Amino acid sequence: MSSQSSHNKNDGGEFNMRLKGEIDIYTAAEFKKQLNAAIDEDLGDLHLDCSELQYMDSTGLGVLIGALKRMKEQDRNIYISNLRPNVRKLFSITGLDKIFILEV
Amino acid sequence: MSSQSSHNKNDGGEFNMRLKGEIDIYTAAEFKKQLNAAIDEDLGDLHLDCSELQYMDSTGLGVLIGALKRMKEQDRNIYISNLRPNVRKLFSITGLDKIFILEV
Amino acid sequence: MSLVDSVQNAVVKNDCEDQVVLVLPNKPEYVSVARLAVSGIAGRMGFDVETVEDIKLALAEACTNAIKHGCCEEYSEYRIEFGIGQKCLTISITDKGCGMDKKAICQPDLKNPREGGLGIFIISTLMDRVEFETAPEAGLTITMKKYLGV
Amino acid sequence: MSLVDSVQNAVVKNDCEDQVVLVLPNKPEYVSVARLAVSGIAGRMGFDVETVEDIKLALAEACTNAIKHGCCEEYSEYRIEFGIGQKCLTISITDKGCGMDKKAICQPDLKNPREGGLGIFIISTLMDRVEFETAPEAGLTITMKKYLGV
Ligand SMILES: Nc1ncnc2c1ncn2[C@@H]1O[C@H](COP(=O)(O)OP(=O)(O)O)[C@@H](O)[C@H]1O
Ligand SMILES: Nc1ncnc2c1ncn2[C@@H]1O[C@H](COP(=O)(O)OP(=O)(O)O)[C@@H](O)[C@H]1O
Repeated sequence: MSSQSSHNKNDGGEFNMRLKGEIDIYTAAEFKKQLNAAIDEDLGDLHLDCSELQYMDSTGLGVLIGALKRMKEQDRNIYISNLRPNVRKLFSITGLDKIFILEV
Repeated sequence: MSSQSSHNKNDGGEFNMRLKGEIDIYTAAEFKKQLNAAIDEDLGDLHLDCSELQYMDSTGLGVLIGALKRMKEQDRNIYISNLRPNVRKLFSITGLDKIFILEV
Repeated sequence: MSLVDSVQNAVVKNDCEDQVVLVLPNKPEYVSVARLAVSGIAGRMGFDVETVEDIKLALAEACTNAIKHGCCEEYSEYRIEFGIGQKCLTISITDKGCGMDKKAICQPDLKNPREGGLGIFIISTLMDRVEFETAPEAGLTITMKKYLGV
Repeated sequence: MSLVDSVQNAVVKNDCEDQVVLVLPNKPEYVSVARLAVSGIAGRMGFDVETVEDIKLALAEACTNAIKHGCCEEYSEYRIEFGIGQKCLTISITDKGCGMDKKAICQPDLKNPREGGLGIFIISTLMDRVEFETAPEAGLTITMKKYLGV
């Protein structure tokens, strides 16, 4: 039901987070906290694996946009992979598929 | 969402039906029709495979009790197998696990 | 007059509770909407999966009764109120029928199983508390409670 | 005065439609209840899986706005009405806020993405028709329609 994420570092100067469940107005604050903590802790690019992310809405997009701004200031980037069709559609209708780097 | 059942005969004088989905006040009438048709068509005992039956309530039980009465008049019986825990609980709290023959 | 506007629920609302209201047409196809809504509510409250199933079933039995017995007109509606407390989920179902004859309730008789008469027995078995109230000209209100962690 | 008792919905109710009403507290944890309810309703109407997802998302955006912008008091509630027709699902969300300043709506600017401002754009993209109405002292009503098989 709720958004969960797990974060793990690897050696190539990039790091991964797995998003799970639902990111909406209820879970977005917790997601933001975890995302920011991960960004602070590390220096590489961020890879978000969304294979288990069932649902996201504009509240979640807002958190991601905020994170991307912080990353870009530090010349870092966010890569998003394995989006389910419904979540991918959210990125495409808002044009954010051109702002974030979406991987298959 | 709705109850579906498929019926197939085998040679040993018994026949099988697979129950699927949900049997409630919305789907019970259709279930009753199919069950009665199957009982009319055949002469053996009836085996109900409930491995894909997600939900049933008293409306579905009522249909089963009606069918069992018809069967008993003809010295036939109803065997019920593979009940999911929530549906099995419905049989046990109503005591109908003693009226129907429940198999694993 | 619509149920949404008129029903004064008999159960006093606890101020520490969140309240969710769902009004459904008296048609069999909408009972599943009640089941979905309550599974969301009960799941979020922290009831375990088996208890969520029990609550879904109890509510569905009450909705089924509201449709079968609680409608004097062909097109009608009934109202479900959920009171969401820290430790207790209270569900009230109010229909627009003529209320209930309490003599109609009886224990199921296994020696002579009937096609009907199981709904209220199931509700009483699965829920921690069940009350019936018939308000004048307002049909039956059945109120059921389930406590968390009991 | 409670929303359940007071709101006169601005959209004229079509007599061929079934009506479902859901009243939710203005708390983030209940938006998922609205999503579950509408997935049941839209699924049963025959919308395909992708469209059901679209409708869920559009409704969730409107609920999110009712919570974020549509409450003057700390504890409040908002009301969702579903009109279920043969060919069309109509959803109205009414809050108790101060209504909307239409100048607040703008297209998202990709050159300068903001953290907010996407909700209404998403609703308009996914639904077939969207209308806003502010009734005096009744907050905003956003009404959205989705046609079957279009
Ligand atoms: N909402 C209601 N309004 C009026 N009478 C009701 C209502 N719910 C139940 N009853 C009465 O209680 C009886 C027992 O209900 P129940 O145990 O659910 O079995 P069933 O509905 O199969 O008869 C019903 O037959 C009916 O007479
Ligand atoms: N229910 C509402 N009541 C009052 N104002 C609203 C409501 N919904 C939306 N608005 C206004 O419309 C603007 C745009 O809404 P939206 O596109 O959902 O983006 P966001 O909520 O992120 O600002 C909001 O910032 C707010 O000013």
